[in-house]
Amino acid sequence: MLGNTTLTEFLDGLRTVPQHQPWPRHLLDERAWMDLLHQLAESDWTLLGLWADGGEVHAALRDEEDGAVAVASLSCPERKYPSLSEVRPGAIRLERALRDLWGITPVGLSDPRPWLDHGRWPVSRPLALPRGPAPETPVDYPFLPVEGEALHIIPVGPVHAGVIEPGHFRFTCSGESVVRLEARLGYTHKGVEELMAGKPLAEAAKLAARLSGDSTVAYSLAFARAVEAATASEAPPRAHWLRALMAELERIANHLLDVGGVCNDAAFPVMLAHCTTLREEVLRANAACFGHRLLMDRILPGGVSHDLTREGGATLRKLCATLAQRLNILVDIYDDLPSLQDRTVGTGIVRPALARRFGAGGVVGRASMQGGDARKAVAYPPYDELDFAVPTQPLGDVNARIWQRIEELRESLSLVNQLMDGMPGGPLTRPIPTRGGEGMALVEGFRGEILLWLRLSEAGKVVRCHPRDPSWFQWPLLEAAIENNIVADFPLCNKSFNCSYSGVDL
Amino acid sequence: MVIGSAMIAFLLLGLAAPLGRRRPAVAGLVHLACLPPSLLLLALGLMHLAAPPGTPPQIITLPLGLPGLAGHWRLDRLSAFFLLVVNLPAVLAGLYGLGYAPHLPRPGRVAPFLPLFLLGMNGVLLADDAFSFLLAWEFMSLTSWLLVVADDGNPEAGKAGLTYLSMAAFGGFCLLAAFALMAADGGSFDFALLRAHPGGGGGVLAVLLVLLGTGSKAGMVPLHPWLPLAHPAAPSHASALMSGVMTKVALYGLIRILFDLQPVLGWQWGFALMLLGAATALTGVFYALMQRDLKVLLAYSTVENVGLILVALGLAAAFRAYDQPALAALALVAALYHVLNHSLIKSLLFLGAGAVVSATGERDINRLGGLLNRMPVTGACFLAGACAISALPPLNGFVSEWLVFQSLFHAPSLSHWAMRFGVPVVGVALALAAAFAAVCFVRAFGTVFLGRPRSAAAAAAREAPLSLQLAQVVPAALCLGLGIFPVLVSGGLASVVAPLLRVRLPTALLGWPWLSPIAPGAGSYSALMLLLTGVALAITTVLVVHHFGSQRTRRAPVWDCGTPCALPEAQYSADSFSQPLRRVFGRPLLAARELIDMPAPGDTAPARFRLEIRDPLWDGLYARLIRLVNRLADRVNRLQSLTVRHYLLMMFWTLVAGLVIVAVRPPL
Amino acid sequence: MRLVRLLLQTLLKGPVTQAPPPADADSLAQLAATLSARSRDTLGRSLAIRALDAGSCNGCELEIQAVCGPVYDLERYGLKVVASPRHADVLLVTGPVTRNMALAAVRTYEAMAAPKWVVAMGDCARDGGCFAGSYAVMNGVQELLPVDLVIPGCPPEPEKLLSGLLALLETVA
Amino acid sequence: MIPLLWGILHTLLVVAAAPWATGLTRRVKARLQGRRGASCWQPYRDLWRLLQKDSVIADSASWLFHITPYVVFVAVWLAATILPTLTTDMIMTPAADLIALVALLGVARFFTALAGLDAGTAFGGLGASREMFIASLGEPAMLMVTFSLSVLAHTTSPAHLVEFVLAGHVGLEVSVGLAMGALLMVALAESGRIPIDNPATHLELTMVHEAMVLEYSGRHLALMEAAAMMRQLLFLSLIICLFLPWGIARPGDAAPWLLVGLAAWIAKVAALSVVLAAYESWIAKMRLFRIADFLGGALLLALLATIFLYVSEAL
Repeated sequence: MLGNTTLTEFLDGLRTVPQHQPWPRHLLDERAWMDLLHQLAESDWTLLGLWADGGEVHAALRDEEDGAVAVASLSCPERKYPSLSEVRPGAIRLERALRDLWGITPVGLSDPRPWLDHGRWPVSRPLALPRGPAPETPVDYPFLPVEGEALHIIPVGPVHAGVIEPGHFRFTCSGESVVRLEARLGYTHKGVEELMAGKPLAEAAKLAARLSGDSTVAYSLAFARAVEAATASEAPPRAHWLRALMAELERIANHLLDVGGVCNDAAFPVMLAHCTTLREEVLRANAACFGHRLLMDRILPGGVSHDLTREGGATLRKLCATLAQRLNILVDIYDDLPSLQDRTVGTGIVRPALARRFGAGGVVGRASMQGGDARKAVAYPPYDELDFAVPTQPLGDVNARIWQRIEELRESLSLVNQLMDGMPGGPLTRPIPTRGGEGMALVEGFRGEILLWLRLSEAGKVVRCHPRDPSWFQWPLLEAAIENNIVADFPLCNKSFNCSYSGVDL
Repeated sequence: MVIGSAMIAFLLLGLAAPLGRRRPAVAGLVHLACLPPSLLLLALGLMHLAAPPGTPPQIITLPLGLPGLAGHWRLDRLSAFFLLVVNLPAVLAGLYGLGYAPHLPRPGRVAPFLPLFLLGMNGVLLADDAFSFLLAWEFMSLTSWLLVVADDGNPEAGKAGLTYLSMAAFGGFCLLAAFALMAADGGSFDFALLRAHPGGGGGVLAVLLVLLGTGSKAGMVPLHPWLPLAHPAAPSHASALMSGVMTKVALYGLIRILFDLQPVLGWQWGFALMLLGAATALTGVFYALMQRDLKVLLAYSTVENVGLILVALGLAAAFRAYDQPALAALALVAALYHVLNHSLIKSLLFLGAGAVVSATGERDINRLGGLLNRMPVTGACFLAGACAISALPPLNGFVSEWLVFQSLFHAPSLSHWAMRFGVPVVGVALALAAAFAAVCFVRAFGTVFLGRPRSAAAAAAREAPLSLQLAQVVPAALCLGLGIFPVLVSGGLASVVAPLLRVRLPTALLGWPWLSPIAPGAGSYSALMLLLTGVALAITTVLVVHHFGSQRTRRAPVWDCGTPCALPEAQYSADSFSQPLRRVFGRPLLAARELIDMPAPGDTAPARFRLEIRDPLWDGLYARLIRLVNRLADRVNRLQSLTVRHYLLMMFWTLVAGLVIVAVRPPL
Repeated sequence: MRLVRLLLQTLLKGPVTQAPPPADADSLAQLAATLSARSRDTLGRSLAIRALDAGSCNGCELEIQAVCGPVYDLERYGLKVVASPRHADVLLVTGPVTRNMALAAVRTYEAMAAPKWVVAMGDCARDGGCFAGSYAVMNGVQELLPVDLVIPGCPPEPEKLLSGLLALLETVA
Repeated sequence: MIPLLWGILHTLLVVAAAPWATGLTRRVKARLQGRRGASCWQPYRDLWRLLQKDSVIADSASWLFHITPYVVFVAVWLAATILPTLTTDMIMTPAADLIALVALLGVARFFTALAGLDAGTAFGGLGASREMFIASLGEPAMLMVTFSLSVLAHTTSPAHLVEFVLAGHVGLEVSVGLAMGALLMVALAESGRIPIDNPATHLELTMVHEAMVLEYSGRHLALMEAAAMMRQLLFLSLIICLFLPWGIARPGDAAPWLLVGLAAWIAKVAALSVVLAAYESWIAKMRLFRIADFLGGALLLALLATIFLYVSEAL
């Protein structure tokens, strides 16, 4: 069994679920699951996601050699299953969340602490049937141990000094030197998965668009694609192109803010001011062309809600031209400014091996030599027809992550132009047939690859929907990036990661 | 007469105290009984200082001592000033001991030696011949050693005692040899005769030996390592006397010999003293900054202040050699002012530390915290001491530091290039030391008295008893007084210095509220005016704020970013506080290394932090010396079996023998 | 130096800041109703804002950042976002207030010095928005804190946010 | 009587003008970022607002926390009154010199740092530790600048230094340039500006001064903020006094000269504020431990200035 088996070979012959699209889902028994664990230890298949549905645990995997994607499922009537965390540390937090929400125990998970459940909900195991009783007292969360004399603790958050999302970071330090950093999240847990269950598609799409406000296009797209997969339908071509256009506009707006934000955290506000101004132009163009600054609720299952008018197209072309020109000035300034480079170069290094181990994608992964990009790997339309590169950086420091964003910005600007040039005509939506099924989508958001899996009832309602944010696999790396850095450099590292809280907390 | 009775009182007290060793209350009484003689000597010193200029020194000759050598005792202005320096803290220590000594683990081992220790120190100040001087000096060493080892349950104290004893023996021998050399040239042990033949002096070697002898006692780098071991090991009021006073007695020896008995020295000596002082100040304060033990921290801070005084003395010596007596007088006044200030401040701080230690049983500042709320008087007094030693106006520490900087900044273009480069470099060192001292005491006061308690003992601390409080309030008030009326003090000091340098420093060229020692336009300082203006501004501020602003105040939990965290570790520790400086300066000076073992993300194993600090001086010099001595000791196997008492006896007899040899040797 | 050139250009071209929107009439009415019962303090044209994300999707935060940017330039009105609730007059809450954030939200409010105001920003903060009814949320800020002003929208546009805050400034100043 | 009145006027001027200088710097920085920015008078409104607010004090804080804002404000105010801004003929001239000025700022810093530690929060300690770390290098550099100037002018009194410079005793000298460079570097550090500290930061973990005052509110915060503004003005004034003193009235000058002095001072403060804003827009904040190199460099410059003077005097 071991050796250079491909994922497809490995899963071949196992029972397959009929209505799972577009990738196969295989049903594993306990022994096959154990074989999978052993195989994972040998192979470098990427763990794409891990979630539960009723009494089943699903693990989505991808073989990077041939790009094959598959879901492995294990039925666990005793509400426990062998943990993946040993072979894929990226699974640790997913499994902790799974235990909190579904009450399914990952056997062999070394971390017994809850993750999303802070002990403040009126229920426990909210997604399990039956739900558990409310805890009597909030969880007394033990942080990981640190040994050493006269260390001090800096508890930061969930209410931060800046305008950012809530999360708790606990530094154990000797003066400025960080001995351990641990993040505790879950503060923005809104119970989206539970809210989505039983909702009609339109309402569920609205929730999907609000999983993470900065990735609203990407999540809407992922939701729409998953629904379309589950119902074996397809959006019209123009909708595909408009969706890609919105996705690239979202990427541009967010990357601009991040580049400026990192510089601002190094106390160079001029860059942020210019980046914010540019971003504002993008948002206003969004509002002018599609009617919403952040493009919320513009992508729906079956198509898109707004068309791009001729004037809108002209606006966007002009926007791209000015953006490209003004971005170049800002890039030159960043490149020229030793005081700024001194802050970013060599700070917050993520080693490529570690990024690979956690299966981190997106800006964080690509800045550490990881090449994955769903637009290329999955090549969903219209990206299969577009010409673009997926840049990577070798060094994995803050500087690399800034350059990664700059280069992605340039690619996106070129993509917007290509999309304007090749935009096909035709209808905007196609009705979604009312039928059941299981669908999965992989979509590249500005942070990285979003996975969204859902199961629809025959009545066309959402039974279970699991969105997996790219930050699940990026957050843990932040705890390693702080190594050999001082407390004062953490905001820079954190900003350069810019992981999602809301998307991860669900 | 007065002197004699006071001395005898000390002696009797020392001898009588063991009678009551089984009763702790007696220890308190012995301390109480130390007060009258100390007060007497204090008054004597003050009276002599207040006498009109030109009053001759009082000289007493007692038929004590070696055959053919009477004991000479003499009270001049320098001695009188140091009587003040010694006996003011002695009074405080006595007062403090009254409430403190009975609660010591072994009060019977402290009470007899404190009066004898005072006797020794006063004796050094008044001695007017080498024999009496050395006798008193060794007496002071031995009694202080006994105080160091008073707590025999503590193995650290034993080690500290042994180190101290060897260093004291070394210092004693150096002084002995120095006097022998001086006497060989000057023809007599009598200081009066030495004084009469200036320049006779035994030359370079004698001065070097004096420097080693007194420097080792004062804590001069590199002879300081015993000091931070020994001073903190003694009971706190004895620590106060050792750190605040005994180091000053050692400096008295240096001043007496360099400025009175051996006044003809080249500028090189001043230069060397300056550099040594600068090194001492920097080393002391830097080590103080790294300490966790409150008393060790204070002891290292003593090393720093001794360094500052040495710089001023070096400047004075250099100016004198360049024939600029006015500036020499300024520097010497600065040195003496700081001697007085430091004796008070350090006593205050050690007494405060003692109150903290006895209230909590904790010397590690990383385990204290929040004491200001529970020990308000001790806390306020310690704050005053911390401000004073950090040279903050309007307290006294600033005045002496101001004077030192003035004498440094107004050093004219000294003719030798070494001085031209040396003076600014020493300036940098002093400025750094002053800044570090502030960091050190923010750290010390902040971790001990502010924040939240870091241990149960700190949370349960209670304010010290009344006599302990009184013994802290008095020096705190004096710190303020000596800071606000600097002209009065410097005027008195000018009269102390005048006979030595034959020039009277005008300290208030602009009138009495302004300390203006150099020239009317050259920089002046008036604490009183600053204070009054400050008070006026403060009143204005308070009135404005309260008239125009809201006056409501509400108590609320600390702002914790939304996560209540009651852990005491969620505030800076003392080590963390000084880590930035440790990181910048610690690598070269302490070979400090931080070893961090951070597990990978998701790994639940503990992260580990270890700090490696070594003292390069100890490793490089003393450790080798110890190895050498051990090898020698192996050879002289027989001596190894002796007890400490035998060693002491041997030391004493060697001393006496040496004196006898020198005494009977015919003058060359 | 490109930077020097850019700085000079910026200076010569003048600010990109747009003209201020009028204080929102709805907000003014709403404030008049909520604040009339309380004493109106005169703080001058200056307000410090503490933003509190009580479980928003980050959309509102993006618009707050936009309002702080040069185009809207919150600071020119004497409004600024501050680091500590101790320094703040206004608690600007976004999100439906998740149960996991409830304690932190209350503590933040408690940490502020009086006089203080609470502004609920966005539809979620008003009543939970599309997250209302979940086991994990409190369905809006008013369940937890006294709300003085609601600025609706998902997320509210910068002009809307700005005119709401200006209304607050005019009412309390 | 007249000197006393001028003295009082001068004392009020330094406290009254400080928020304006800060407001001007902020305004220019805003313009350089393409913003309109708040008016130069906004800091007054901010201070007024803070004064009106109640004060919240942490449970664990001691009495030190209450008095620190007053101590800090008065110490900085006192330091600011020592400097001759309008005329060198001041009552406070003989009361304190530059050494005392450094020490008064030291008092303010000492108490600010203690107040940072008082509430027992991690951030307070963080700020206090960093502040004292920066000061431990900045203060010596400042003293060495004083040293070199006193070697030059044989005085440590700022008023007499001004008179010395105004009398034309100083040409364009290398050592003066070095001392000025050192003072500029120290001024940035001591008044908490970029590249040492960012007065506008919203990141707890990078703060220095802000972290120490994170617990303050209401009138206490107003005093701390006003003191910080005054400290910035003080350093601008110090640079003006020592290196650009032209326009300051001298003893014996008629009263109108004082108005000239006032106008000159305001113009120079405005010009320096603009320069400061431009410099801050041009540079990013340093890494924390790079500050040691920066201020070590300042110390070295000041030391070189002194040695140059000694050597050149001997030539």
